[in-house]
Amino acid sequence: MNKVQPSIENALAGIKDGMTLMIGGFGLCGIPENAIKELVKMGVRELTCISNNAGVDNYGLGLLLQQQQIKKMISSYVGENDAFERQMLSGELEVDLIPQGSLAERCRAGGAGIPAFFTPAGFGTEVAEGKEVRIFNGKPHILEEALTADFAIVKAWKGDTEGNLVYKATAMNFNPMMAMAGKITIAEVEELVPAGTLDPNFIHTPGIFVQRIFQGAVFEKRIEQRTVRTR
Amino acid sequence: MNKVQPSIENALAGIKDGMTLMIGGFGLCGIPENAIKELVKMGVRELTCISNNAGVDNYGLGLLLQQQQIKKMISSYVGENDAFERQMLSGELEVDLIPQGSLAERCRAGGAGIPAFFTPAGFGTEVAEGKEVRIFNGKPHILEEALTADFAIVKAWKGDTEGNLVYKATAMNFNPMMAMAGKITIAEVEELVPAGTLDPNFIHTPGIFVQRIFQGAVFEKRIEQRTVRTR
Amino acid sequence: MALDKIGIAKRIAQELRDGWYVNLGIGIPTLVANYVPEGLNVEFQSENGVLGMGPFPFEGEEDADLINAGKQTITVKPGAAFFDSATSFAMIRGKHVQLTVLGAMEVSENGDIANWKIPGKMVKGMGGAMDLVASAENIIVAMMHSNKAGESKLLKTCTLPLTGVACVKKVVTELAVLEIQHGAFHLLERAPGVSVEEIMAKTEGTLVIPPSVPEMTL
Amino acid sequence: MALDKIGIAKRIAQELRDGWYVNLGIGIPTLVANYVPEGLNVEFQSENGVLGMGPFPFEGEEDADLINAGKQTITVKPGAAFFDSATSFAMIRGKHVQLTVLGAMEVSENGDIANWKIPGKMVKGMGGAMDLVASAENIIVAMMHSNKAGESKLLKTCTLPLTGVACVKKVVTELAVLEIQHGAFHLLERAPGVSVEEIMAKTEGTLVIPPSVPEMTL
Repeated sequence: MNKVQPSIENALAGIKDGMTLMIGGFGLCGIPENAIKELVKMGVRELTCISNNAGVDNYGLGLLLQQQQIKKMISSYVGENDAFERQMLSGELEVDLIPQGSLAERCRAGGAGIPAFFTPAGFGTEVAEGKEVRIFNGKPHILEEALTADFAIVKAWKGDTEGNLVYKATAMNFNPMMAMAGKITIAEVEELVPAGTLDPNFIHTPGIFVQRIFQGAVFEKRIEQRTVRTR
Repeated sequence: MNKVQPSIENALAGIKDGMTLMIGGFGLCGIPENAIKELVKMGVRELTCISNNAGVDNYGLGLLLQQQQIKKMISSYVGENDAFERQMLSGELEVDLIPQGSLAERCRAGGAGIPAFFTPAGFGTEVAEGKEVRIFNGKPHILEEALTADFAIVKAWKGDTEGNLVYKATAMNFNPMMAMAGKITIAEVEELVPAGTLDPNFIHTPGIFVQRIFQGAVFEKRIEQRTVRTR
Repeated sequence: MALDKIGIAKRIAQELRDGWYVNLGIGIPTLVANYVPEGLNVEFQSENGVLGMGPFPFEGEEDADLINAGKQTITVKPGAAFFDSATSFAMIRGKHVQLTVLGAMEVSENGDIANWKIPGKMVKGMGGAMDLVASAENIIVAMMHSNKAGESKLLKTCTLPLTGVACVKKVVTELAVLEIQHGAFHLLERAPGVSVEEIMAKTEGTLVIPPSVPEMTL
Repeated sequence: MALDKIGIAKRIAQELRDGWYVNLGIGIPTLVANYVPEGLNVEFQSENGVLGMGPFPFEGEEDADLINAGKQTITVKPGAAFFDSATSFAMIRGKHVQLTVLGAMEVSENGDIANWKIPGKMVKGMGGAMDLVASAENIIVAMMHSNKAGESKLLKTCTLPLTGVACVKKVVTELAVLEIQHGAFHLLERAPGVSVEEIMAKTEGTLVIPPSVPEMTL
């Protein structure tokens, strides 16, 4: 049983048309950029993608949108993508918008065997339509169900041969919960190290949640909003 | 606003008779041993203690049981304590036994603003009595509600002046969730360091969850089951 | 004279208290961080997973792995912490964040807020706004008093799809500071030189005006 | 001859598969870790927050901060990870652990298990057992065929308060390996030299016996 994949093709083997994928990242920060490019190459279609955002026009999940490989997006914010807008307005693309905290918690719940939970987020809005409402501590909450995926594809800073992962700074974001919620979880890492290299006290994603791991070839790490101050 | 407490008396100030306390630890591992001794000294009574275990006869929460300071224990396993057994059988001590995973998740839920969630644990057992049952994915689950506490007292390996905490090995256990669930959270640490000392990538409990922090005077760190192999 | 965006941010910064954890939305709210009163220790949380944000980086020191919820490159102060999105919203939903400042398209006199969707226009999504407004104890809306068409944004009832219900506590605009209580906007302060009449004219929702309305001091 | 505890552990170890994550309960189950077949990579999870447990420490190398769910001092192997109790039970409840081995006081023919409480006796609590049995896809019970009073522990219906319902898949005792299916114990193997008659005599629940019952090979 070796989690380390000899190639990116091996790492993504088995992803098929019509599947549900979770893709880590917030904006272009912490996305599995090599795996996304490989999905374009594979040409898998009719995908349901669970991802906080939808990339930008020419990067991240935007690349899959350009090729019309995505049937449905489940996200909290999708504002940086023209292809997205066109496909949504034309009805080609289904979109399920979810409050960001509910999205994160629904992924965690999916990985943690919690089928549903109550949250105040979205009560009284269209997000609550069709959902059970219950009062706790005098305050209305709505019932939200867990999310899972056929494959979760996450991106980490370092990973070891046991599948243990650590993330850097805010590139962590949705990756840990999605790693939990994939039936098969694929980790793309900047640096693959032998078991025993990472300090067991400081593992963000224990290897039990990761079935396959590979070192990405190139990390462009594009910046969406470069903001600086003058010296 | 200074989270660092000049003394253990200051750290525990405001804990009063009849309050609900969460106390971190698993067995005697990772318990806030200095704070527990101080609670004995303070003589607060009629406490409801949420803690996975109840200590042993002469250490940990067992010290509070000896002094009959506890009215009710909410735990998953309480098997190592004679005072406990006597007080429970005599009816002096109320006991609410909760499956360990549900206890951990209920504390996390309390800290995370999730008032209730469904879990399969305990369905068909006396734990499920009086609780709502609902089928998800063909499997019955029960609804469990969040736990919170007037004060949570946790123990960490290192902590900084901002309240950021890191734990060592399996001494982490319930401490992170309880830190989230306390209205006021008090952290007892082995080593108190200046802000900026701990790597922000590897903080187990972000300081936002911790209102007070102090360095414990003495850590006995008793071992319950010393098991060794021969060389 | 009506405030500019910086003025609004400066006025909101006066609401900060020592030891608070604060979440700032995109736009005017982000500017609040620049005007924290001297001597106050305030920590800024960004819902993408950071506590203890510092100023923007110097040119050449940007790190693609270190951004805020507006996707801007940032830095952190000593004592910062990074965490995942579930933990981040645990902080928000669990009321560990003492103040949320965000923008809005409409606010109603009972504290409803609409700030995520205009029917018929491209929908970008609510991001973290619904979680923030549903949970925060203390929500200040930073916005202009009127929209580009000159219509009041302080309404009896919101016309746009809601982000949250009965949650906004305070509104700071270029003209005034208003508290929402008992189904009405209570005028607390007016911008220097702005008349009560102008505020009345530009507020569609019920406005409660005390005998004397002080000018803001910035 | 009936197996001893080590024999039971050895037989259960034959059920392990390469790449599995396994949770071992207190008592006989703990011993299973000593008999992992050569060449298999199996990781042991302990619900107090560790993955990748190794052998007990050498004397003098015990660490009070490093224990298993039985509160015994342990060590970890390279590639181990520590985590909090919520994450630990996320692994368990979320079915990331492929096998759970635990002891029992009673098991019924439909897979119910009772292992935490005897009415009238001191109740110690269920610990993590209810979470484990409610979630694991694959549960093996390791226990003696009869209790100290000589009564069968493989029953039509459990008499003690339940830990979980219809969850046990396999039972390994000092006498036999039995699979639970369709409301009956199916006899798969018998301990070396133990007769089918003895197993029949000591099993109160419905027992399905195939024409030929092989002896275990240990």
